[in-house]
Amino acid sequence: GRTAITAGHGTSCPKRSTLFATSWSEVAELNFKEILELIDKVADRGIGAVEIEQAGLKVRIEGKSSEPQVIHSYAGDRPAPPPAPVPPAPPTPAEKAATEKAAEDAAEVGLHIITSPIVGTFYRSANPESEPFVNVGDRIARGQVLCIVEAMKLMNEIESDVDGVVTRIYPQNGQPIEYGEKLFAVKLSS
Amino acid sequence: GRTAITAGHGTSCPKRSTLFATSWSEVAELNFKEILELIDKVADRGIGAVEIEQAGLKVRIEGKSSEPQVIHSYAGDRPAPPPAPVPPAPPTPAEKAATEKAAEDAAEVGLHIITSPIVGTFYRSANPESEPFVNVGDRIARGQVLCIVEAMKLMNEIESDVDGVVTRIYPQNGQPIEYGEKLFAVKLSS
Amino acid sequence: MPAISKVLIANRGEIALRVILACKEMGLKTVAVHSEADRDALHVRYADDDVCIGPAASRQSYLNISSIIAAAEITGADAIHPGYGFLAENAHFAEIAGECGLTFIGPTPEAIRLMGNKAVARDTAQKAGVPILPGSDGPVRTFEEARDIAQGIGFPVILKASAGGGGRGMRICGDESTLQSAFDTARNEAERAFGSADVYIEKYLEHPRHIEIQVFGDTHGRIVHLGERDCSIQRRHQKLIEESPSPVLNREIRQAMGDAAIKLCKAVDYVNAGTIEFLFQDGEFYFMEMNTRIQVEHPVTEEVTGIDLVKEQIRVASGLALSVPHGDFFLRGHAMEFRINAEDPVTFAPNPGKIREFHLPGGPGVRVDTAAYRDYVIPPHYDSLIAKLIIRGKDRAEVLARSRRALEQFIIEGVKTTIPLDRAIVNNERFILGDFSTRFMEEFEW
Amino acid sequence: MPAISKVLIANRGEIALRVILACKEMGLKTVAVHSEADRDALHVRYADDDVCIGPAASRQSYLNISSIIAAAEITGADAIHPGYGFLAENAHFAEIAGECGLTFIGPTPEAIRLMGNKAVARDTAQKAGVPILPGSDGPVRTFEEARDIAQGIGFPVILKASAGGGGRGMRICGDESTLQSAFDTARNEAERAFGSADVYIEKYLEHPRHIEIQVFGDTHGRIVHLGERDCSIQRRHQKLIEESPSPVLNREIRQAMGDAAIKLCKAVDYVNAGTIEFLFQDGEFYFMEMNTRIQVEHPVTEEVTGIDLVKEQIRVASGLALSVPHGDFFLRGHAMEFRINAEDPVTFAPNPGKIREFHLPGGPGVRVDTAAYRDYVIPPHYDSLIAKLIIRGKDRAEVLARSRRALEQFIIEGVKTTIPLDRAIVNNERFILGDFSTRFMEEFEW
Repeated sequence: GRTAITAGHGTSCPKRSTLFATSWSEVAELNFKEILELIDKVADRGIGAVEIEQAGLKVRIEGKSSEPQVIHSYAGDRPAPPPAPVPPAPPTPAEKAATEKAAEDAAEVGLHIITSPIVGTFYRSANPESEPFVNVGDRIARGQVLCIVEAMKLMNEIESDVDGVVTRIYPQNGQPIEYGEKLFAVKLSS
Repeated sequence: GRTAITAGHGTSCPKRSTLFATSWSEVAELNFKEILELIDKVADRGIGAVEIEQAGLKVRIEGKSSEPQVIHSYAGDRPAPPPAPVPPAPPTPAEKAATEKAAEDAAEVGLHIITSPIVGTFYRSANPESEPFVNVGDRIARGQVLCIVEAMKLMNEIESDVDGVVTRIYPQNGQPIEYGEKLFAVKLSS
Repeated sequence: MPAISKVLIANRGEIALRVILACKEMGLKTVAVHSEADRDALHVRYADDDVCIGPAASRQSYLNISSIIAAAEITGADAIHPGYGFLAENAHFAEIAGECGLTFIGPTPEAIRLMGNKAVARDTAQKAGVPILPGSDGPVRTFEEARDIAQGIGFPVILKASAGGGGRGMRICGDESTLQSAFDTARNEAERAFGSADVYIEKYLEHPRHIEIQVFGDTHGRIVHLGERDCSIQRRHQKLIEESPSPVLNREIRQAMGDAAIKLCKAVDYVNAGTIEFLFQDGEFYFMEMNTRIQVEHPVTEEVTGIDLVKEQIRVASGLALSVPHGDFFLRGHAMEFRINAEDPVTFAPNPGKIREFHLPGGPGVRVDTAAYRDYVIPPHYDSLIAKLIIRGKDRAEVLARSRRALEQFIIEGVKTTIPLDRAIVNNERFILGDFSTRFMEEFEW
Repeated sequence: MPAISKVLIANRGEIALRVILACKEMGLKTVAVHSEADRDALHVRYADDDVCIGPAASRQSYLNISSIIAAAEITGADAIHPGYGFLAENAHFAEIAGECGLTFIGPTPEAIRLMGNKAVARDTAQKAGVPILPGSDGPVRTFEEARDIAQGIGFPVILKASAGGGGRGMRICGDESTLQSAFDTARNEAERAFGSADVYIEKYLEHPRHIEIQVFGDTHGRIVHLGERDCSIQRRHQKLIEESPSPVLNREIRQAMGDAAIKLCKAVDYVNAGTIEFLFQDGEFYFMEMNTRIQVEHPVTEEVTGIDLVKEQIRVASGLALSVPHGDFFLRGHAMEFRINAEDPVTFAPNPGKIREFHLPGGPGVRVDTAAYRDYVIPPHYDSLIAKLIIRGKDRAEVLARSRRALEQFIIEGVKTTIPLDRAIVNNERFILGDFSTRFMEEFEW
């Protein structure tokens, strides 16, 4: 059997800054927990400042002043910081793989990331003999099948939700992937 | 039997930071615990500053190199809400009694503190009928007996290790005292 | 049955970690599955493999059967432990797992299905000669039918959803007029909550105790019971404190309840861990329902029997015989479990958020099952259980004294928890005397 | 004996907290004493009263008898628990406590004194018919005397300080020339360490196990033993891992050792908790020494007997009879203790400092005794024990498997600890087989 699943917008990873801005507009009233979360976010992302004004409420959070302020400086010219010493098995895995993500994130600025909507095995072609659905550099259109994710013997076709050019294919053919895992980077047609 | 013991220098009390004195619990929207949490957050995350404005309330917390500085202002004389619940027995007792110590410390600047070199019961006089060894305002000399600390039926005379004037007597007569507990404040002769 | 070498745990929180630890002790590999909200969860950290199976909402992650089965496929897991809650009593899930060649660590889909329907379970119990509360034989369709039955067994009576649980669709009726107004409400609630409007009617006990029997069957036809747990301290059918042995059971009644539980299990060829819930009042016990899974409160039984129930589940699922010794069964000492929920202890409103201080009690007789840690952020999407404090001692008096000091030692800050409530309960005179029913919390003041 | 209502704990660290928790369970008030370096210690936090008794140096605080007695006086304590170490085996302290009307929770000053001198203890044992290692009857004054004895019993032999312990003043001599050079060194060391140059000589066993019997006497003349602890995993006479039962004792030898231990206790009218240490090799056991206090490793016995030894100490000190059931004694399951020291696991150099991460293991069969917590600063003035991990299971295999996963779960950061060493040991083949002697650590490579 075949199931067509349209990839959702890459909102799966809460740590990704590209999509961070949109979620704020959904916030109706900022509560205390959300302010704490904002502070974490400002600290985690090395943001310069965040300012939010609502009726009767104004919140301003300024990032660390002692370090050079980082305001979405994804230019990639800053060398990656040396990896922090990794404790044997810390119970708080918050900073897990933070540094390696940073370099990747920088390269993804302005790109649309298509993530996997399901768990399974990634296949670039319909069967071992056939050509890949897409290659890097290919122009793709919304609704076009990009790959197959096999789960429970079902071959699930993953379709593009945008028009653009494929700039990167993340998984290897035959690789297991989890929910939300990056599949394709797409430079959107302008 | 009688034992003469010379009091040691009063270095027993760990230094406390001053001036947490103003009550944050008067703030209306944010409660006291939440502001404490914000301060922790600013300090923990090395944030530059957090500013929150609500009707009649403005909170600004600036992170600093060593410790967070708290600047607050609020409009009007609001009645104080009930104090925030105190956790029953936190395992980290660092902040124990910080505020009450602060005022005391301030008053002791430039004074010599005589502390108890032993554990026992504090007596101001040799026996219930006799006059106290010293009173506030008395000039005392090095080696002069200031009080008795009874321990294991022994009356231990505590002598002064300085010349000066007694400005304060900390324990009440008959009060149990521990090692290092403050006995007398002495203004040194110059 | 195939040997098990790699277990996927289709759950989260303390039970997921509990199962992982059991697997580690047995030398088995583990796969954690998690939602996007649980990336920092401890069960993810301690498993050999981990797979993100969906967004925070349970329906799209921990209840997403195809995601979970796919996660087993891509990680090479050969068995699934469902924990409790989520898919643990979903016969369809157990069935699909089996069809996909995965060993389901639990009962057969048939047993889950049989016991999952309360009316069928009740019927099965009755046929097996297990005492049940007098009431309707299966669903009642009309008020008139309900009224006739109620008059036959005498008021008060209770209406319950046939497919339900957790209090929804339940109505207590003290007289005929209450029954009249409650009948349609209960049916509507049942319809909305469980997709079936069927309700049945039973005699209502006014001060029963909730006493359940832990049962265990293996694939070689052996079924044993491991004594009881008294779970009468509940709030709105949510258990708060459980203990074993029950302060009110004597050897004869325990034996009778154990025998009844085993009879029921034999009637459905039950395999793996299960729990038969009874109501107990005035020396009589009545079958309530069967839970076809490991229970939250299973540690209580572990502490008084010395048997690791989760490891036993895995043993049995891999086809081994029960390791429970043959011969006379007895409980050693006493054990009590306190569920520590991130909730306001007065309103029971969930209180998710960041744990700022997390200091565990220790010393003799103290066990803590938790997947929380300091700086852990409790996500708002799931249930509020963050730790279980299990106290063991030579008798109930020692357990009470030890519970008091352990609850005093247990410090959680940053979120509200039920610890203050537990502290109050262990100092309550009626609790200390063991003189309470399931209505204890309704009357409890502190 | 007077009833006890308020107990001063003349100790610090985990054992002080352990005693406080026991007192809380018994409804007794507690007084913590502490040095200036221990203001933030947990035993201070959990006690009802606390008294600073001196500066950081032990000699001026935890060994300062008059300060401690005065602290009891000003707080109204009526009993003193000495813990282990510090003043626990100081007969003078026990005596003064008694003279000041305080109940000393431990043996009589006479028993402490008798057993504190090794030569006297050995002599007492010999007279009681307890097997001892062949050697000198009391101190040997000259090399010639030592040589004659050594030739009589055969090399290798060992020289030991009569008043000593902990390895100081000890010398192993494989032949006469080694004995000649070691004799004066041992005497000098003994003199410096214990104030007495007296040494005695004994047959030296090359691959003995250290097996000790827990004993308990009450004031009504009853003395029992509670089985053994195998403490063979030591480094420089510091125990690292202890377990019960010993993997090498059978029922008969256990019985014989227990009987011998009881005989010795009866010879000195022993009251309260004590430990008789034996060396065990080739099926024979030899009395080594008696410790007249609760041991660091007492939880191992608690886990296999279900008896709270500290509460039992307090019961017995207040004149009550032992609560240990009469009749056939047996150990249930298996238990193992890992001492977690803040030390470099390779060099064993102490590593005091701030604990930056402190995550405890949990789940079935896991007990942690500790007074440490995250952000606690371990002071450099005292011994480096910061936690004891005690694992219980139905048999040694389960305990080993559980130990592995619990040691993996146990995270301490900020200071180096012996946890990595423990992890290596529980995966060592000889340790797994139970095939080891006190020389295990000398040969251990990782």
